Amino acid sequence: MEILTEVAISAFLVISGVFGLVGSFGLVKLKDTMQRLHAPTKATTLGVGGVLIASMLYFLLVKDKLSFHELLITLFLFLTAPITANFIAKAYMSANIREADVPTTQGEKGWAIYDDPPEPAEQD
Amino acid sequence: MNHWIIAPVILPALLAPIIGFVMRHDITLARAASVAGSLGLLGIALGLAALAAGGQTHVYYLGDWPAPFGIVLVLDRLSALMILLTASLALIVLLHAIATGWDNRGRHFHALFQFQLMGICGAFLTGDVFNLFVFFEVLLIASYGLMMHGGGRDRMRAGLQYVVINLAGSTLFLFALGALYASTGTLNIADLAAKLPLMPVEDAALVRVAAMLLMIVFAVKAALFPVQFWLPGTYANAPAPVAALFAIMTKVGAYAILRIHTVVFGPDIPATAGMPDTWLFIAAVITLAVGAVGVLGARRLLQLVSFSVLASMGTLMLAVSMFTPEATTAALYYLVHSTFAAAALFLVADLVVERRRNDGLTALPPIPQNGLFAALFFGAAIAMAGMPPLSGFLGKLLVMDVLRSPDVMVVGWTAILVGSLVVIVGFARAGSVVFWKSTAIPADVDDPGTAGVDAAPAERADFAQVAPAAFCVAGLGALAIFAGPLTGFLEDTSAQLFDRAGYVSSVLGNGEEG
Amino acid sequence: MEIVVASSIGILTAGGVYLVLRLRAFPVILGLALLSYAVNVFLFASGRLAVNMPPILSKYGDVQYTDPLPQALVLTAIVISFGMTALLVMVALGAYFESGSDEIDMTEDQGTDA
Amino acid sequence: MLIKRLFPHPILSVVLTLVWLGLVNKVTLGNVILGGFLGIVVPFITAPYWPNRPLLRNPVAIVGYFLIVLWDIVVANVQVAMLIVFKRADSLQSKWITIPLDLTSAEAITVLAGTITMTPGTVSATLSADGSAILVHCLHTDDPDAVRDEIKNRYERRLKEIFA
Amino acid sequence: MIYMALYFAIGCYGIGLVFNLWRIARGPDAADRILGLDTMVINVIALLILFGILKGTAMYYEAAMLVAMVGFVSTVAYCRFLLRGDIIE
Amino acid sequence: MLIVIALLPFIGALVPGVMIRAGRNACATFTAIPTLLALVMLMTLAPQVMDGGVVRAELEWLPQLGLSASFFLDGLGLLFASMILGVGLLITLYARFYLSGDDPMGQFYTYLLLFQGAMLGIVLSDNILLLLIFWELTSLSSFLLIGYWKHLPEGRQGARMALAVTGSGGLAMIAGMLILGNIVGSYNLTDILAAGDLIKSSEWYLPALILILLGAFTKSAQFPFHFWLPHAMAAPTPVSAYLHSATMVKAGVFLMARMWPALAGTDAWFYIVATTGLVTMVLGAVIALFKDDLKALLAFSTVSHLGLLTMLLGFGTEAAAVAAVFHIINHLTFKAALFMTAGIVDHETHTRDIKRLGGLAKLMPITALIGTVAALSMAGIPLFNGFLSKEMMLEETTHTVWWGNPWIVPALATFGALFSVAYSLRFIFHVFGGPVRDDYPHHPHDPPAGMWLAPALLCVLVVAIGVMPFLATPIVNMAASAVTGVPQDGYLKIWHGVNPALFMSIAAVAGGIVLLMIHRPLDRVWAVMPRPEAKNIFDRLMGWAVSATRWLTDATHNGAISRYLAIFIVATVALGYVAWSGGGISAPTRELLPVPPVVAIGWFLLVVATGSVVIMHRSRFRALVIIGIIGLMISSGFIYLSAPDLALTQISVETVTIMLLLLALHFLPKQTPKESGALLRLRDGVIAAIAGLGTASLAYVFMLRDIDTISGFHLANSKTGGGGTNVVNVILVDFRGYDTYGEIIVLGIAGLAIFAMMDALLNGPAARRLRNLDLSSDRSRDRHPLMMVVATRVMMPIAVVVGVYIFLRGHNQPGGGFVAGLVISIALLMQYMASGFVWTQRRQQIEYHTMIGWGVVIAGLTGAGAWLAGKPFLTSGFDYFHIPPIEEFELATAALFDLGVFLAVLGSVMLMLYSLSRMARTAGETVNLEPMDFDPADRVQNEQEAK
Ligand code: NA
Ligand code: NA
Repeated sequence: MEILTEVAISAFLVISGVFGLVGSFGLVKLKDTMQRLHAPTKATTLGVGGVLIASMLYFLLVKDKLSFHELLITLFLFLTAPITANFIAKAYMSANIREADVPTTQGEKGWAIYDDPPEPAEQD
Repeated sequence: MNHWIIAPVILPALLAPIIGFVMRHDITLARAASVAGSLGLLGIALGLAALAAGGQTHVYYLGDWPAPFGIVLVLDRLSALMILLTASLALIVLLHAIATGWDNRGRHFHALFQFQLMGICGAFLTGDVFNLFVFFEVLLIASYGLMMHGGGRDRMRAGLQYVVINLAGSTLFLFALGALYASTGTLNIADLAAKLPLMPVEDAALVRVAAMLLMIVFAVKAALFPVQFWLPGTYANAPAPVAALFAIMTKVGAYAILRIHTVVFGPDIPATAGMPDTWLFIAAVITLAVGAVGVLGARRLLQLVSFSVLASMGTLMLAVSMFTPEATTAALYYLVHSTFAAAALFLVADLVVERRRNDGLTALPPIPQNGLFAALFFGAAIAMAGMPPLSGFLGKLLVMDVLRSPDVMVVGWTAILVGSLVVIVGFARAGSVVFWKSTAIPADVDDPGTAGVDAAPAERADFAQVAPAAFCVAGLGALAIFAGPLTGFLEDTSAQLFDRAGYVSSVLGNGEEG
Repeated sequence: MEIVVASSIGILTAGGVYLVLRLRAFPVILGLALLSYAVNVFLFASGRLAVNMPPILSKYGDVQYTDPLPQALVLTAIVISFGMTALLVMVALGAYFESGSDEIDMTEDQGTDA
Repeated sequence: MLIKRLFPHPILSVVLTLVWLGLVNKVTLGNVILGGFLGIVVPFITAPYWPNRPLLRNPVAIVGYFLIVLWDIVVANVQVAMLIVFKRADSLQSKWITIPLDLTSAEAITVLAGTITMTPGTVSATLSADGSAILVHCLHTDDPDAVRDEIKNRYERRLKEIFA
Repeated sequence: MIYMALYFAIGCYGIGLVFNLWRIARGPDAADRILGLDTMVINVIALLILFGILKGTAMYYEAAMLVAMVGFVSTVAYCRFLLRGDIIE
Repeated sequence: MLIVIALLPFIGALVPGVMIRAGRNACATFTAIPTLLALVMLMTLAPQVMDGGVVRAELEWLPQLGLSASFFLDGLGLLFASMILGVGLLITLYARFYLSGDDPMGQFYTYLLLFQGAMLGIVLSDNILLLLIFWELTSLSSFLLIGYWKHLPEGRQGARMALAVTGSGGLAMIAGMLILGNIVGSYNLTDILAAGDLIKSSEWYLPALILILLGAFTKSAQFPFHFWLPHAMAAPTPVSAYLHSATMVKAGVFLMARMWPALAGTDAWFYIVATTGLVTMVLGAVIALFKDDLKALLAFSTVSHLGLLTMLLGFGTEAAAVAAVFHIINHLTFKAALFMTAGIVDHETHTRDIKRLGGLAKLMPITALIGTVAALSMAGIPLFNGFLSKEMMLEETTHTVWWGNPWIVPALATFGALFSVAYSLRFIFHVFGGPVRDDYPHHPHDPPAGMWLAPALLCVLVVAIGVMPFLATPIVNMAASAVTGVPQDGYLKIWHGVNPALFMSIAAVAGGIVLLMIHRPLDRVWAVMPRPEAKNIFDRLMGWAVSATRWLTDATHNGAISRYLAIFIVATVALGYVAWSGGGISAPTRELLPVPPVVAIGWFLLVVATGSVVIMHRSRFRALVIIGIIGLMISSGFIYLSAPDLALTQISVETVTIMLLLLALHFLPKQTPKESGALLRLRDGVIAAIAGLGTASLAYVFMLRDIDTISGFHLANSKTGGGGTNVVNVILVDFRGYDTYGEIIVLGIAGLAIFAMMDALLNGPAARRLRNLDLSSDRSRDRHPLMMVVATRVMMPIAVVVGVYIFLRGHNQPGGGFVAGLVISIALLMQYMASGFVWTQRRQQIEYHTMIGWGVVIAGLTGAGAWLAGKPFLTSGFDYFHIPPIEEFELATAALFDLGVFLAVLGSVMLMLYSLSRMARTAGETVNLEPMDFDPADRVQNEQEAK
């Protein structure tokens, strides 16, 4: 049982380490900013996620202490990571990509960073 | 334990937020509260001075923790004197600011003013070096606000410099405190005073650095060479009443040197022997010279006054650098004198500059009540320059008298005497241009040099506007007349300051007294 | 570890000093921020270094703690320097708006008055 | 109505109570009471910042959606890691894809965009100015339309069920 | 075994930090730097948790949570600055 | 009584300013009354002094310094006091008629009485410090008198010059007097006069002598300090008459006479004093002859006579001293009369230029008579008093050997006397003699009696003493005894027999007449002769000094704060090194902690990041991003090194700081221009490197050495005495809660000050610049993106819960009010970033001002609450409570204090943001009323409406 615990925890740690490293490595290797934007999601999701699961398991199984606050960090990262990626993408696009370089919205208005929002509906 | 000891800190600390946050839309109410608070502070200061005059060192153990583990306030003659000085000056400056309407030229003057008083009083009362840092910061940040009160181009730019230089000073303060704690393991002044004499000089390198860095920090506040550069620009560009209040700020630096480098790092302690005094003396001489040169070379009235403050700090620190009870007595007398002299000059200069609508040392059409202002300026100037019959001359004599030891006499006396000569000539030139030469200009001449000056004639000053400045000048006379009794008190004050053992046992003792 | 901390203090100080000596308000602010880091670490280090001995009292047994006092001092210092920095930023902005330049020296003002 | 005013966001209240318990990391009666108290008070205080809260139609579907996304994350992670490590950087075929939206709730659109980003290989870059489409950047694909359809089918369809 | 794995993971994230630094220093676009910093924050969070396991204490946890929170806010702020200039208009 | 006499003029000085409203006569009368009163009182004391007694009075003043208000009246003092008061009375009378209706008479009499009081003080002081005070007062009050006609540039310049010269002498004298006091051990004049031998044998004698003489010489216009006196003639004539006959210039002579027993009689005294006097006498006389301005002529004659007196005192013999005393009296009488005469001439003819005068004897006979009598006395013609004392002087010179040469002094003295005769006669003949002219600027006649009465009275004295010298004998003896300290009972007479002095006198008179006759050609020679003009030199010197000081000030205090800081840092490092090298350091006691690889990586990141900030600082945004690394690494380091609280605080503060910097950078230039040259950068780099090395070495040194600290107490008492297990937090809110109280006040003030500054900016000229700022170019179009808004809506409540959590656990675990305040601030900031400031602000229930106020007040009142329990400020209380079924919990007043901290922090941060955002709105930022740019739900609504 103990060895199983150790293996499980170690596996999570190793996996998380690998994905974390790959995420950062992608930052260096990939050639284009938009491509690089894909890399850190690995660190955020499987990387940190793996560490947090390992931590929960470790405290539960080795230290005999039920610990679930790690879930909060996960929750937080899942909430925030898309927003940061979205912002970084927009920051990059607004400076480096013209509207003509990307496909159209297929709607009336253009993409939000290039086009003003529609007039809001009248309230009365 | 006497709770009144902390009152000079708590009263403004509670009043300021109420003024700043509750009364911020009603200037009349704010004025009333501010004046009431300053009056209250003066009353408390008088009471504390009476208490301290008894000769006991009163200790207030904050949070009821024993020293050196908690923070203590220490009320002795010196701190009581400084508090009283602060309270008196504050009331004068406040009345001037209200009467001239300065307080209404920007927001939050009164709240910042009260916070400023809190910081100053806190710095004078504390018995803990880190707490001294904290209250330095309180008084500094309030001073930033006051210095830039009303805004304007030059004031903001000079203010930026003032802030930057003081932030550098604060950083250095922390470095010094780090080195101090690292080498002594304590922050309490009395505890330090108890530990330092036991420290062999073979193991004192670190604490010596701490002492020296602290000295530089205080020197920045006291505007001593080579860290005096900030003062003229700051004082000359601050609102004049604020500059008058700042007269006490340089004294905070002087006080800190007196307190820390007498009680903790006295020149008679092996670990720090011969270190602070030598450098302080040299710095003081050069400061005096720089100030005097500046007075003669000034282009603007407020600049001239600012440089004269610098010169007075040099003179003051000359006496401080002797680190003997006698010299400290002289230093304290000069300190009290120069505080009021600087304030008087700034207040008078304010009245004049406001009416001339020009700060330059040039002849402009005479202002109403030219003679009255000339007289006030003359009085304040001779006090600052150290001419009789006001207190400056006695202060100068006292300081010269303690610089008697042969190794400092020639340099010290020369600095003081030549310095005063230059200052006298500078003031004479300035006064002659501003008040005399102006009378040669008919008021109605359309001089191109005065273009841009508002056509409306300057208002006559009413009693309330002149009274604070006049009171200051009169006070300088009173300081001269009552020099004997005052110096008697100051002698006791320095004796108590130099009674290191008494201080240590009062603070670190069983704490039942006070 | 000590040499790591000491050298960090030194490098932060050096960087801070260099930037503080620049001629524009913004780098000076950055420099003061670096100096503030440096001094915070310096003050912290005056309690000596310890790993995994936080001064949080434990119910169990005879545990060693690092010196808590410098930590408290640094906390105070951090907060104060934050307030100062905020004010400095505002002053710098004010000076910039009033004069149209964010130069920190006032040398060009000489001789224009008098 | 009183209930609604007291519990402007009932689900949020539950979440916050759980968050509290997660923070203190132990479940005691005192903490449950305190957590519950916060669960009521905090949404009440913050209610002005969240006007027009959405109705969640199918809470069970939420769990299902969550599990699917979790699984997709794991799978996609591995795929993208392979791309990063083993594929030559300049041989990646990145594409921009427009995904027209049927969703009209701001919350739903946000969850969709978040899902797209969290599943490696795609990043939602921007919305259209009227919220009618998402611009997605795809790290490596031969068939952009397939990606679009998968997103619409796998995620958007489920979200439409959850959000009213 | 757990310790080996721990050190391995710590090593991975440590090296990751250097990669992030490279990206921050190199750029070329401001967005790249922000991305690098954001990733660095994630890596630091992971490292903090790993140290928590290593030392057997929950002491590092709050810090990790706070880092996550402020990391998000500052990344958004940096981006908003690039996008709009005024971050809170 | 003596004290009353000394103070009377000062008290009287208060009156004229008031009485001028009652008219000019009243004003003059009320000036005369105190003078007269003082004179009368003095006379009541005179008999006692004449009998050889000394009147004393003493008032304690500043005993610590040895300064007391002690006065004494001896023969010398009585003589001078009578002169001062007597002439003062005459001047008061004269001035009443001399001053015109436009002159502010009240001021004049005020200054006059002040001056009179100062002079009186000098001659009555029995304490040299007191004497110094009066001495300086004469400089000051004469400054006011000389500059009385302030609209005249000559008046102002003359006043300043007099002040500069006599003031500097006075300062030197201060030093001299202090040395004297040092030697004797007392500043009491009587003691000092009795200690002449001690003084003269002291090694400090010479410096003291020189310094004191500097004071005397400058005051008495001795060469080379004589030049100020003629320029002081710009004063109204009554002033000249008073200052330059009886008083001010005599002060120096008085001082030499006064100090005679203590200082005179040495070689040094003789060579310095006598030589200076001799040179001055001759020089003054020569110049006087060539002055066309009546008052200038008299001024230089005064210089000459002062030189004479100085020389006599310098001889150091008793006989010479007697002669000096006698001449003091005589000079007073004729010179005051002459000045008044000159004043009358000026007043009547509207000119003082001798070349435009002549023939006045017929038009103003009374004036002419007075002037002639006085001038003849000045020339030293027998039967006038000037003759007597000059004879005595010449007699003394014949006994004087100078540097082994017996001829030089008498010869030069005769030479001087010769010129003296010449200019005196010129005064008579060129003004009153000759034919009446018709080109006077104003047609003259004798003035009203009020004006000539005073000089006439003096002329009576001139003749009386000249004819009956025995009248003056007792007075001269009395004063001379006081000077020499030895009773004098000589007898003054007209005829001394045929002696060398007589021949010298005859030679002088004869030569003088010849000189006058060849005056015209001589004048032409004089006019073309090159000679140094002292005033020009002085002016140039002053001008040079002013420009030099101005240059120096401008060059050093030039507003170059980067230089100030460089000096500051260099000085700090240098002094720190000096301090360090003065002490030793013990051997290390601590083992080095190991450095795990990941720590090394963190260090590497920190180093690279710091370097990058420095290198890339000119790109401001980039520097801000990189600074984020530094903050992150330092926070991590704090955690690793057992300081979790620090880490939490550091990371949250750093975030808020970066927000503020970003907000500011929005308005500022985005790039720093490259301004400093390579050399400057190298200099700064070197300074920086040394500073860094310094701090690093210090830190390294102390980290290797253990010490005992006071914190053992904190660890031991945190739980039992403070009720918390997080010792750092207990220190913050309890042990050192007072620090924290100050700290939140700093924050509160920062908020206030920022708000006040913003307000000033928006109401000043800067607002225009702000409004014209174009910040909108090239910006993304989505301001409040939907995703961000939604995420914030979820995160904000969570962040609030986290904030509460961090707040509540602070006392026992890392956290506390400060971090909680920042967390909530950050949560609100998120909301601001998502939905904009205005929209969020409208949903704000509490004003930030109020929040800061509450925070500070709550913290303060919590601290003050301890007073109710009779405990000191900030004494905390805590207890554990157990209400089943809830587990035991703790309540502590420290938590309330921490709440104050929380509120103050939150309020300050938000007020800062508010201020910056208000500026942005002034700069043209538009306001949004909706939380997001566009709600897609509206799209549906629009479509439906379209259908
Ligand atoms: Na704190
Ligand atoms: Na994705």
